[in-house]
Amino acid sequence: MYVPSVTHPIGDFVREWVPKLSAYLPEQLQSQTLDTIVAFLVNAVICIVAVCAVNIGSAPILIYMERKVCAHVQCRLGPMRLGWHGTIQTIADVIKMLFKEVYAPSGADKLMFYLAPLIVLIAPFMVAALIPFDKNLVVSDVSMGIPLIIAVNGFGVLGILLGGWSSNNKYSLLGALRSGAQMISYEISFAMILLFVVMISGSTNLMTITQSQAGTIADWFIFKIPVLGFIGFILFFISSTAEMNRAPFDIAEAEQELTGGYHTEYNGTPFAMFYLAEYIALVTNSALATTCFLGGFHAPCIGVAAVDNYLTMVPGVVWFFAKVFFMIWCYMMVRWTFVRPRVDQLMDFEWKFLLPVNLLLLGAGAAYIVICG
Amino acid sequence: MSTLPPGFRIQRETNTEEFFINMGPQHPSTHGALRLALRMDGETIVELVPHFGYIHRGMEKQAESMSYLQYIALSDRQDYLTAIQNNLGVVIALEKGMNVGVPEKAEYIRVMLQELGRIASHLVFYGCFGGDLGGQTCLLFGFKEREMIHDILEEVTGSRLTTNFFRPGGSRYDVPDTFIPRVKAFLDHLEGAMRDYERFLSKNIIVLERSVGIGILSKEDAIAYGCSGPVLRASGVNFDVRRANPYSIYSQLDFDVPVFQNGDCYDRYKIRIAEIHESMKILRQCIDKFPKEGPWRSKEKPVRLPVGRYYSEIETAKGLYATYVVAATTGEKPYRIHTRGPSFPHIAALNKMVQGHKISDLVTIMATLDPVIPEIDR
Amino acid sequence: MGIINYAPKILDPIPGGKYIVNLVDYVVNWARANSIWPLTYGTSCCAIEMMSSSMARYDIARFGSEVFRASPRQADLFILAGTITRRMAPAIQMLWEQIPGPKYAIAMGACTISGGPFIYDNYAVVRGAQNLIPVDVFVPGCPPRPEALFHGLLTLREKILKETCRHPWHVGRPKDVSTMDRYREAAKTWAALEEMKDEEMAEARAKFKEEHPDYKSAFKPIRIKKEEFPEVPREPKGAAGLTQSELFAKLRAEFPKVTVHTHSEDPIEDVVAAIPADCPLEVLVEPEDYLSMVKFLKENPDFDMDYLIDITAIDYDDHFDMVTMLRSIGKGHKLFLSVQLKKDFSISEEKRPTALLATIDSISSLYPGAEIKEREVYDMFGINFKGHPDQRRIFLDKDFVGYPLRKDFTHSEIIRRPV
Amino acid sequence: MQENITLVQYFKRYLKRCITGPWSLICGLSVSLKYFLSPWKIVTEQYPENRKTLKMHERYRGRLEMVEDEEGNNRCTACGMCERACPNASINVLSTKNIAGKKVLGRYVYHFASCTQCGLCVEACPFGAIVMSPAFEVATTDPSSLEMILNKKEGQG
Repeated sequence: MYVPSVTHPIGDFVREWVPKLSAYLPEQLQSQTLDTIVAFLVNAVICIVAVCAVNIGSAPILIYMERKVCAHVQCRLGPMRLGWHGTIQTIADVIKMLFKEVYAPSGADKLMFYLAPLIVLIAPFMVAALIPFDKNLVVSDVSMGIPLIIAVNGFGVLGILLGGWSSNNKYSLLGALRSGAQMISYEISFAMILLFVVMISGSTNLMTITQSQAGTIADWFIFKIPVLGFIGFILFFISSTAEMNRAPFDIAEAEQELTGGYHTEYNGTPFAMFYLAEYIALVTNSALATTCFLGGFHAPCIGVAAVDNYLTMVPGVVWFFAKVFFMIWCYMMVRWTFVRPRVDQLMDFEWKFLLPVNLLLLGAGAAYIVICG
Repeated sequence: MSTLPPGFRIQRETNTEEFFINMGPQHPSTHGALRLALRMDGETIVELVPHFGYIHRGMEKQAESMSYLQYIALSDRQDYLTAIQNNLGVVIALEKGMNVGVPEKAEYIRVMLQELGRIASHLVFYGCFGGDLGGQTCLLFGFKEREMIHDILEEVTGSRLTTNFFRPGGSRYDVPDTFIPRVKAFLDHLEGAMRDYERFLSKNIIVLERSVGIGILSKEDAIAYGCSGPVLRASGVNFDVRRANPYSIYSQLDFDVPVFQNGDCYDRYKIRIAEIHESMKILRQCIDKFPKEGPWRSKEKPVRLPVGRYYSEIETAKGLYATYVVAATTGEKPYRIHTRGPSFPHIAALNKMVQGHKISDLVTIMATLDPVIPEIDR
Repeated sequence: MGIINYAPKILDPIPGGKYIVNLVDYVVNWARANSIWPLTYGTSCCAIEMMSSSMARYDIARFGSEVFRASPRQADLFILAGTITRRMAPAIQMLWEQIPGPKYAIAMGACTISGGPFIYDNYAVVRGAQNLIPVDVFVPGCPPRPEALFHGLLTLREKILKETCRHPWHVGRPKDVSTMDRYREAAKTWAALEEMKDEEMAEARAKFKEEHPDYKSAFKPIRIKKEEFPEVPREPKGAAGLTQSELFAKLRAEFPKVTVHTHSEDPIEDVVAAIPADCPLEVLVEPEDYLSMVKFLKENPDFDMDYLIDITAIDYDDHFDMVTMLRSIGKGHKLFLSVQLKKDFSISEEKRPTALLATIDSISSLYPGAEIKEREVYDMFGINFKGHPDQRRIFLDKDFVGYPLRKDFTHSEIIRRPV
Repeated sequence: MQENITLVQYFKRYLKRCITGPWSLICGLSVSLKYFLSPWKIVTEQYPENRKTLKMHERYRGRLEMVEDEEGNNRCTACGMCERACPNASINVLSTKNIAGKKVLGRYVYHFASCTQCGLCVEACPFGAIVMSPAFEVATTDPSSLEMILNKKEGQG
């Protein structure tokens, strides 16, 4: 019987302690297989709780952050009255939404209608499990990390399509179809740019990708290959914004056109799930950008030993989240600055600009590796 | 195709399945209670039929039982973005009937408040244009400076929106002493702010992509449909009531009437930005020439109009605003008052502009027409 | 009816259970009161103040309410901003039904509280939102300042905090106040009181008169002194293009039947010359000449009337006076054509209010913009336009009875103005 | 929109956009960054917190009020000018007869619910008996409280 093991310090700890505790059990129940299975299950529960906690815990923080960032861009204050500077505003929002009335419109396909938000939530959760937060802080360190992310990330669109279709509303349907077309197109660039990362790191394992960026700041992939790395980073930024359906690529929601797009008919908890999924996707995509381009959990060492010693004293997970929040801030600034392109322009942009540039980038990257690497 | 809903006219053979979308009466981008019935082929609009009347309040019927003074107050509720301009439109018609003149200082007060109102309205346009394209930040930028204008208006007239300020022969109050310095400070502030705002939106590639060549209204169509104001001037027609039939003291002021040739959404955007600058120019001239002394209104008379028909037209921020007063008996009450709002023809021309465009373009075009629905429905 | 509403039933009998219920109450109410998401809805002036309140200067986000939802299904609060017309009323009721509970409504501005400026002599406006949906908070003003709206929001917050799951939120009922005439009611109650007082006081007054036969009040109201202003003569401004006399002469050469409306005996040319320069010339046109004259004016290079300002009408006892306002963009002169349309009195008296009483040629083939204007005249006066491509009602419902701008129009919902 | 352009023109335009496009986006970002990084540009007035310092302009029209002296006497003569000036009959001037049989003000009913704050009544009053007060915190849950009686005492006379 194959029982996978989870390798991280907590996992070792659990594996060490489960046999010790099982010694107290009656003798006929003791067996090594059982210990392994129990240890695995305990580990799995810990992992699931950890992923959920990171994701769901970060969503209210991000919503608060978004409201504050957009407020300050717009010369206003944002939430101020609940808690210190409105810090617990989103908690009130979440509680309120949980206790709202929930109903589906009369013509809706009820099963699909309620299933859709769950599907949307699954994708970012699964991606989060693959991200290495620190040297030994990764939930599942699979060797096929990048292909798995590409596969899973496209899963979210299914929920959006289902949600829009099952709502029995023309605006929802239009939003869902737009979203479908957009996601499928941008998936290609998204995959291409991850392929570029795989090419320069030589691995599809996210931990290996991070470890290959160890060293100074110049070793991060954004700087490691001059110019190309930066272009790659920008392209990743664009295509991941589109993947997340965030403004300026939020044509699926497009409040001014479609009053809310695919989630027009959703209310209460299902709507909260769409809302959360949007922000969790933001975390996972920022984490992916950090892992692939910004050196993951590595400190931004600059090559001067005196400074670097201090920098490396800070735990990697702190560096990781600092970079993630920087990325999120970038996404937010972009969201609150730009206007939304039209649906056909969005497609044009992907097929006529992003994809050719991506292909050129791949070629140039290959040439660089052959010549310099 | 005999089963088309009322209003749709285009007969065409199609292989694809057409469907109808109902935009409004409550929709974020219809600028109020307007309903647009769209006939769609995929995301492309085949035909559009506007349905008015969701905010028809029977103002003209009501005006028949009101006195002229009360109608000035009621006219605030037509184009509420620049209520001060509506006031002037009504008052000029009344002045023609009463045959009273306006002293110089009152004229300057009028022109300055007019131009402040125009800037306020165009700032709302800037905000709504950006906001409707998806950039919420523009909306807030536009309203930020507008609040300063409303502060000035509140100090002068006593109300932020519904000003009810002008009276035949002048205005209700004199302006306070702080008025001129405040306007000056505001203009200095606006200059810097507009530089930022233009940098923010005017050259933005996405805005260009979404507005250049979108919703083209040809010169002939613009005139034929009776469009006016920035919409008409963006189509290459040099027509501004302030120049063509100058009222108040506009003939003594030096300002340009910006005219653009393409008639697309981007020109309609640019022309309003240019008009903000022109209004600032007018305001600066007025500040220099503003008479400190002198009467601020003519002799107060009861507002009674002799029998006759009186017509006035002014250029509001949206376009040609005309008031037609019919007095059948000499007295305080009109027999009939009719208002010609500028937005009404613009929406009529909408169908011409949107055909063949996407639903997103409709939002852009609506934003650049800058309609105020209560002024259409009255 | 959410799940928490069962909590008191289950938990209250258990010892200590009511503390849990209180805690849940506190948390849920706190969340509901502090996270009020309004619906993006607005019809007129108040909507702009509502928008202002969410902008940088006032910033409704401080209350956590900047999340204006375009879809009613995600909103909690219905800010009724702007006048509610009879045509809009069903849409408002539908929007209200689409908001999931617990939901609240703020009536913002005079129009939604009572009908505001449109109470009297109005056939189109619903007098108060209470007639349609239950309203929680009333914010008077026309329009209320953003601060006043915030005060309304804080009032609503206090109201929500008073709810518990023992007495949960429930959908209220609309209250019919549509026929309420506050002025007449107050006057009526006062008249009754006054009558009583007169009876009571009659003796005292008689006594007082006896005691003080030459009583003079010590109260002398002081009139406010108003500033005196000099009279200013009016100078006609804004004339351009051909003068009235030139226009009239040229038009008369082509259409000899053209006149102007006058009561004086002077020759018609003098009457025209006496019109002030800034008042447009209004000529009387025979209905048969109308279409051909408009065509002539549009195509003749001297007139070059390429721009239609407006078409409107005036209702007199026996005829409609339809006014077509034309102008020349290039030259700047204006010309108003007034067509007197005799009412068709062959229609029986009962049918007259709902019948089309006059017919005229449509000019929408010459000016596409005339189409909507003619629809408006049709809608408001019941004038039939021959050759109009799409003659439907424009502002009123298609099953509206009568033509409102006729002088004899009556409507069951109209309350006459008392003063 | 279909345009007829040659392939060369198309590519020229394409390349031009590739350069000007990103630059325009950077311009836009720089503006939002500028505003983000300058907190002193925030213009928000915090309403319930700034109650003490918030002052309306002198001419601000909030709610109708009666001018009264220290003893609570008003200047109204019940002439009804305000009533006639009001566009929508929001004022009832209900007169009574005092002990001398003279017409004085009995009750001055103000329907705040329908008042549009146009100020025509104040303009019409020959004695300055009424003013527009700057009160704006007027929200209520009870619509009947919007019908106000403005005078505390009967009119003088």
